[in-house]
Amino acid sequence: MATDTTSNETVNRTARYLRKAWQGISVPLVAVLLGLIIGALLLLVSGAQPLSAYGALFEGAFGTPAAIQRTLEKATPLIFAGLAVAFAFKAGLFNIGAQGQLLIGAVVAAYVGFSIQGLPAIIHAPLALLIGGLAGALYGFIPGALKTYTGAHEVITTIMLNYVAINITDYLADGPWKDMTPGNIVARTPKIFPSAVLPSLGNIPTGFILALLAAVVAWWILYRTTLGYEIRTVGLNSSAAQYAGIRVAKIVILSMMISGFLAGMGGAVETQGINGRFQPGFNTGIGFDGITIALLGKTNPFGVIPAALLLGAMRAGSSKMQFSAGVAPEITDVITAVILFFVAADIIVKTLIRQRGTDDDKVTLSTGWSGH
Amino acid sequence: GGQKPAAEKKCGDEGVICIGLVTDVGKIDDKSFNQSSWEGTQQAAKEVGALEVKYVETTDAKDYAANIKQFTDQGYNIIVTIGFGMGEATAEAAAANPKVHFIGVDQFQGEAIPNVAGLVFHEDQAGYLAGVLAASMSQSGVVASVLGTNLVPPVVAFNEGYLNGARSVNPNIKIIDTYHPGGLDVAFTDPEWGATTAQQAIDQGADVIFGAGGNTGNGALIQAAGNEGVWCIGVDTDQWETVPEAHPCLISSAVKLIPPGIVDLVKMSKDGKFPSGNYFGAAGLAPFHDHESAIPQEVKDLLEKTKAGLLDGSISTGYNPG
Amino acid sequence: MSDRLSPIADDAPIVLEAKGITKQFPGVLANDQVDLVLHRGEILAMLGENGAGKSTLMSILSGLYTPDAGEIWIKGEHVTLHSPGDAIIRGVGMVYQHFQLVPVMTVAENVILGAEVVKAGGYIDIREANRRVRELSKQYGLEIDPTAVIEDLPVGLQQRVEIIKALYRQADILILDEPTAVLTPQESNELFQIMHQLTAQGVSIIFITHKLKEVLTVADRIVVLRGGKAVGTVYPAESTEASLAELMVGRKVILQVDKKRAQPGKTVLKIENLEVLDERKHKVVKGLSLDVREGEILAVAGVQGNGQREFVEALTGLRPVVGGHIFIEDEETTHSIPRKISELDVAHIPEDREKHGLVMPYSVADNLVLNRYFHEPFSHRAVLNRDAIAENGRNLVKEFDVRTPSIETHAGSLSGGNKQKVIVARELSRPVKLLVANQPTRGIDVGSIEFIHNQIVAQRDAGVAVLLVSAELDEVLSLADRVAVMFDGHIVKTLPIEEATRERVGLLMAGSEEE
Amino acid sequence: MELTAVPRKISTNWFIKNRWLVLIFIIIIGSIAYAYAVNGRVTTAVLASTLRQSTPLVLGALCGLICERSGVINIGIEGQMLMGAFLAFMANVYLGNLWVALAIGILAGALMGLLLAFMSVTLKMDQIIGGTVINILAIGLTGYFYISGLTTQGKFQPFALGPLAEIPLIGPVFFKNPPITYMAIVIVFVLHYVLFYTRWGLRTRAVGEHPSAADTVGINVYKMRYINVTIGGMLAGLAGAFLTLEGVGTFERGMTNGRGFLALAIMIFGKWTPLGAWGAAFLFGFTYAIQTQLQFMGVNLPPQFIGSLPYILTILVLAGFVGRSRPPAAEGKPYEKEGG
Ligand SMILES: Nc1ncnc2c1ncn2[C@@H]1O[C@H](COP(=O)(O)OP(=O)(O)OP(=O)(O)O)[C@@H](O)[C@H]1O
Ligand SMILES: Nc1ncnc2c1ncn2[C@@H]1O[C@H](COP(=O)(O)OP(=O)(O)OP(=O)(O)O)[C@@H](O)[C@H]1O
Ligand SMILES: [Mg+2]
Ligand SMILES: [Mg+2]
Repeated sequence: MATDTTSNETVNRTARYLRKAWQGISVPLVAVLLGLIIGALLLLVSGAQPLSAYGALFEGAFGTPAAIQRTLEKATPLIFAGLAVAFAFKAGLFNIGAQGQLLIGAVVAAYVGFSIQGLPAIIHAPLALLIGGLAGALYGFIPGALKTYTGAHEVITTIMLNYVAINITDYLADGPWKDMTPGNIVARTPKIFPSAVLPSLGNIPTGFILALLAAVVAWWILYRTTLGYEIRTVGLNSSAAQYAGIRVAKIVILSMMISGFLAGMGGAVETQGINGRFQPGFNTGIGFDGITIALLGKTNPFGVIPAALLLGAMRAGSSKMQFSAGVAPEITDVITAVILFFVAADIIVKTLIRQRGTDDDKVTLSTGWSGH
Repeated sequence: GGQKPAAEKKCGDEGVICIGLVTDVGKIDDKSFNQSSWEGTQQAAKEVGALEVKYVETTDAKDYAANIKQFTDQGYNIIVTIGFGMGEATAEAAAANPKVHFIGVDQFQGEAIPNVAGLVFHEDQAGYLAGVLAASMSQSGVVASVLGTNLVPPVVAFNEGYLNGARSVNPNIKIIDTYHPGGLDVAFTDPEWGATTAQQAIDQGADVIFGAGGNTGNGALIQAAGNEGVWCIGVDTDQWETVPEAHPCLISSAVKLIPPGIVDLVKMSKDGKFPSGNYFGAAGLAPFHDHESAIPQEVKDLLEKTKAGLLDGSISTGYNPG
Repeated sequence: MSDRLSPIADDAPIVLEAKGITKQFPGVLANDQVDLVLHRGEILAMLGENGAGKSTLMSILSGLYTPDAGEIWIKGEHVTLHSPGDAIIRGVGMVYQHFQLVPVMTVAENVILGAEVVKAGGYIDIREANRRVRELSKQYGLEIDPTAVIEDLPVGLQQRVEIIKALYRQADILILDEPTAVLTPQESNELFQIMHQLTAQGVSIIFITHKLKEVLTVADRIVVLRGGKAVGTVYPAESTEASLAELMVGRKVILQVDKKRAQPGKTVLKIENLEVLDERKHKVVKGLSLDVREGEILAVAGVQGNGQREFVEALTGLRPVVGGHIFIEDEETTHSIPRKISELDVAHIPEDREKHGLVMPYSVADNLVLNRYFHEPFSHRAVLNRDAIAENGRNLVKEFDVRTPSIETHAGSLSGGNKQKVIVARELSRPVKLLVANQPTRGIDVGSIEFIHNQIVAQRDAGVAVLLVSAELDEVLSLADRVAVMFDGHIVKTLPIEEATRERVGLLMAGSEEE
Repeated sequence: MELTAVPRKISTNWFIKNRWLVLIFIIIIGSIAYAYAVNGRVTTAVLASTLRQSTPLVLGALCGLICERSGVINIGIEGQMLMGAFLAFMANVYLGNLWVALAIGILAGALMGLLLAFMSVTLKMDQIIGGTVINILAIGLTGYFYISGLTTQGKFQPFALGPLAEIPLIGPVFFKNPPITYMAIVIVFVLHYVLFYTRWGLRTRAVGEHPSAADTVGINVYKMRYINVTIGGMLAGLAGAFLTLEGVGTFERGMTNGRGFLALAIMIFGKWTPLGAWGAAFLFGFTYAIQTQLQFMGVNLPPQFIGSLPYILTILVLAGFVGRSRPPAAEGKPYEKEGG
């Protein structure tokens, strides 16, 4: 059958690859465009100048090396949180608790950072990261174990544990781990030692590189290891997983722990790379953004990265937008919602750009709710 | 927000005054300290003839430094930063921009930095006066306070002052005080909690409610207004202006006068007399407004006496930070 | 059973007529210019391979699908059916291949759903509904408890509910899509009696099945579909199983399994006094004992619902055992987890292929390693080897003749027969000592059945111990070397195949005592 | 052949099956009676607070419940509540009539419900994403368009229901409330009745459990989902209106503060039944009220400890007593009318 010459086949394959790549990015691109257009309409309605607003937004996000750095800094925890939520989705778990796991990771990394003195940076920083991640994993273990052993639904328990995490960290920052520097009345931990700080490589935060790495590792685990095969099997059909000899309980707990680990790492990176300490109120909302990002990225670890960059850029640029164009930052939320809408409702976009697509990449989290 | 430049001059030029304001996490129109700081800043700008006056709202606490930088990059020479949370970012920005004057609202200065003035207030004193007023007005012998989170020192100061002030009038008074149990991010934006907590206190006999916690406290004030025979006391600014729904019960507010403090400091900056370290703004009670006649003269006298005592140090609020 | 050897019903008036029905699905022409006529009081059987387009045609007649072309005439009237509701008011009732019952609701609730009789404020008088269901069930001899919850009922009774549903709506054209696929012979016979009773009362029935015997006994007329086209109308009197099979598949099919005498070796599986509970904690396997030796097929025959499902699940580690012992070779596996049992070279073709057997969104290739992904060469040190998995997929697809566009195709989009082949391929392509096959050919066309049966026999001949669980008496009798009859949670009798006559096994299955 | 399945005797088995719930219920009633005997005023205050705090939660939970019963997951309750709260407030500001404002709040919720229905039924979008879109959109829109400094004429005030309000404990708690609280209680029972005793309820549950079964008996699945999800949105809008028109009287950005998500948890906790949700919301409101009361009593714990109480208690109750609950089988899955 294959009578084509080899070179012909290569061309064909390249063409097919390019077409596939275009199919992959065309919908998100058009969705972003539509998001910006609808945002512009709202801006016009409210009497603002869309072009100058977007100009400032873009400048604030990418205009200078420092701006780019801020975008990357914003994107970093979002990647971690997005990965955490996406990873759990793959196991059929809806982890609304990334926020709590992230907080715990952040405060514990701070503790490791300020309480241990004299370690070389090469050990101290990774140690704090690791322990922060593990703390998140431990916090993720709770809903996982509750689900397997008592049947308590993870959506409830993770929501509850978010509140508890806020309280725990607030208490620690205002109590036993409070910064006792004379004159300080603020609830916060002491500054971490320089050896625990994650530096920036030029304008690129180390944390961002770690986040990219985490995405690769998460993807690799999910799609290239037997563990990932088990996780996805449990997520898609837990009866078949059981039939195949997979220990569903173990996988559920482990998935929640890996998810928690990723979120905890996100918190630790925040502490060590940006804040330099834990302070209540400094890590707000990231876990919930993680849900948005996981969904924008179609629960694919690699999809999470552009999604987080998009959100990070809007967050980074919005103060410039307010400064230069007087536009309130909330408009970026509206734009985000519209983009998410069009990414998910890809029928609309595909009709717009006359693309005949397969249903393969349609986001469905059918097991994300009722679970097992 | 802000005003357009009038002339060809621009910020950073010799003799040009540009004032920037960075809010704490929250909005410029929070009916609370962000808002009154902005009002004070605008007023100060007018008085010193500033070329530009602008604000940037902080949406993420990690952006404090970046938001300040927006202004220093543009050559702004006076920057108002709001809230104790920004203290650190302000100090760092001050070190990097020694020529810029920073006014840190609510930022207690442990060590003086030459170009930073912490505009701080004796919230405990304002709270003390509110406590005296509350205890004096209470018929039931039960008063309450509905507060933002205890993580925020000024809130604690207000409350401690309030407790001791009330006890100074009636040692046996029953005081119900409650802090919002959620985290920092919701503690000041949960009026529903404020309202229901106030009602729970009222149902147990409280007849004066001190609402101190941004919108959370405002919820308590509005709730109190719906109950016959219950008074309420606002906080930070004169809430007669900001929460009209509370008029039926609002006898006063424990205020810290942020706007005049900012105006003073801006003027001093212009005159080359910018102070460093802590600059205490005035704190006390707002007018009684329509309830003037409802307050007995002896209560008014007592308040005057207490105020004097607090000023000369003969009365201590009992609040001890740290 | 049928004494109508001539097409008498052909003279009866036509109640339903389809002309040139065409239905295109993405990539498949499911129905291609199909014509169909149904007479009053007639039982019309439809035959065809898996994927021939039978269900599609019936779904069109019942208003679920809209045809791309063609006309439907019901009782002399040209109709356009926009929804099942349109068909229902014209007297067309359909019992779908996959039952359309709400599992958590009661029989009565399911029956009245969509045709509720309500009082003021939309209030449903459920007592009244129960009474009407009882009435109907008495009238047609379809005994059922209206207050039972569907998910607690055996499939045979669920099907009864479907029929009552149609009768409740006063259907006089009844379409039954593979009604006997999940029924035991006894249940099937009861169904046929009911069908005759209904046709006697003027109801017309279209009846789809893969079981050629049934067609010959109950149908008045037979229509065969192949590749979406109606390829012929024949009468039972002039047909044989072989001729029907050939018409269906387009080639000769060997219906009788051709096998040599068994050469049993040592005992592989030994079960002693096994006790297992069902979901509702009732003991449904009550002291079951049996053993299977290498090189033989032991068939467990029994009416469904006598504990077979729970028994197999316990045997394969999917369900806890509360009493007794299971030994596989010398190893006790009574409380072992599925992985351990599977690693003892026990293959398992599960009863519920959608639930246990396949991960629908996975590719065919991934499904083909579902219980071996952790082995070399499919993975090395916990890292998957995609190439090995793909190659395994290509080989098995070819070897087992799985009809799929590619190995990357989602298993969920395969037809039922091909899904089953994927499972069979997976289970038989590895070293096997014991093969546990539960209802391995349910709902599958004769061509595929032939293939799977041959595979099972080939395994036996290679020395594998085979435990076949089937409600299909024909399958049991043609495959088994020994027949163990299960009733009420235990094995009442084990017979060598020579002594296992259809009548004797049938009686034992029905619970009658011997001796 | 066995013809009769083992029937489920719901009435008699119910108490045994739910023995833990029953036990908890008895303990709670007993404790309340005892507490009332010891300190009537505090008990009344705490229970009144319980009811108040449970009202937006139960309304939100009912929103989620009616959506999910028809097969559509709604995690956009938070956003729907926020929009309801915002528009009700704006209406109150500009129109000055609480009842009109209430209607507009409900209408706002209905529109948000319609949006979710459009996304999940017509566009067949993943429902979790649809809900998330609504949440972000609501935060963005209300945040962007809120103008501060607006004031209203006030909020709904409690009124007593005649002699009922005179009953000790129960009277002041249940029969001396503002209108939306009464409405919430009525809605709980109406919804329970509708869901389990009427044609509409039967069809709704069928659509949520097995849409193709419903379709094959002529029930329009899409229409049922559209209507139910829209009604759900109205309930969320009502919950939002409660916040601005009854609970507080004013609007604040993000003032729902996660109540929509709590509502979701409460819906699951209540096992997708209105009465169950009410009980769960009540339990939740109670822990909130108790947490405040502990502070009132000057219990010397950091507020953060007391603040965690409701959540830890919920987890414990859920893990220890309530256990597994089974959601409507078809929820989350867009219904595709194959070949249609
Ligand atoms: N909803 C659908 N979407 C796409 N293709 C479909 C759909 N339903 C059926 N088909 C296609 O139409 C063909 C006919 O399917 P149909 O279900 O009518 O077969 P069948 O004769 O009932 O088979 P079986 O004996 O297995 O029940 C199949 O090969 C399938 O590819
Ligand atoms: N959503 C769908 N998209 C594409 N094809 C479909 C879809 N649903 C069903 N099909 C096709 O319809 C055909 C028949 O489906 P059905 O579920 O009736 O299986 P079946 O062949 O009848 O098997 P069984 O009777 O064992 O269930 C299959 O060939 C399948 O490929
Ligand atoms: Mg079929
Ligand atoms: Mg079939």
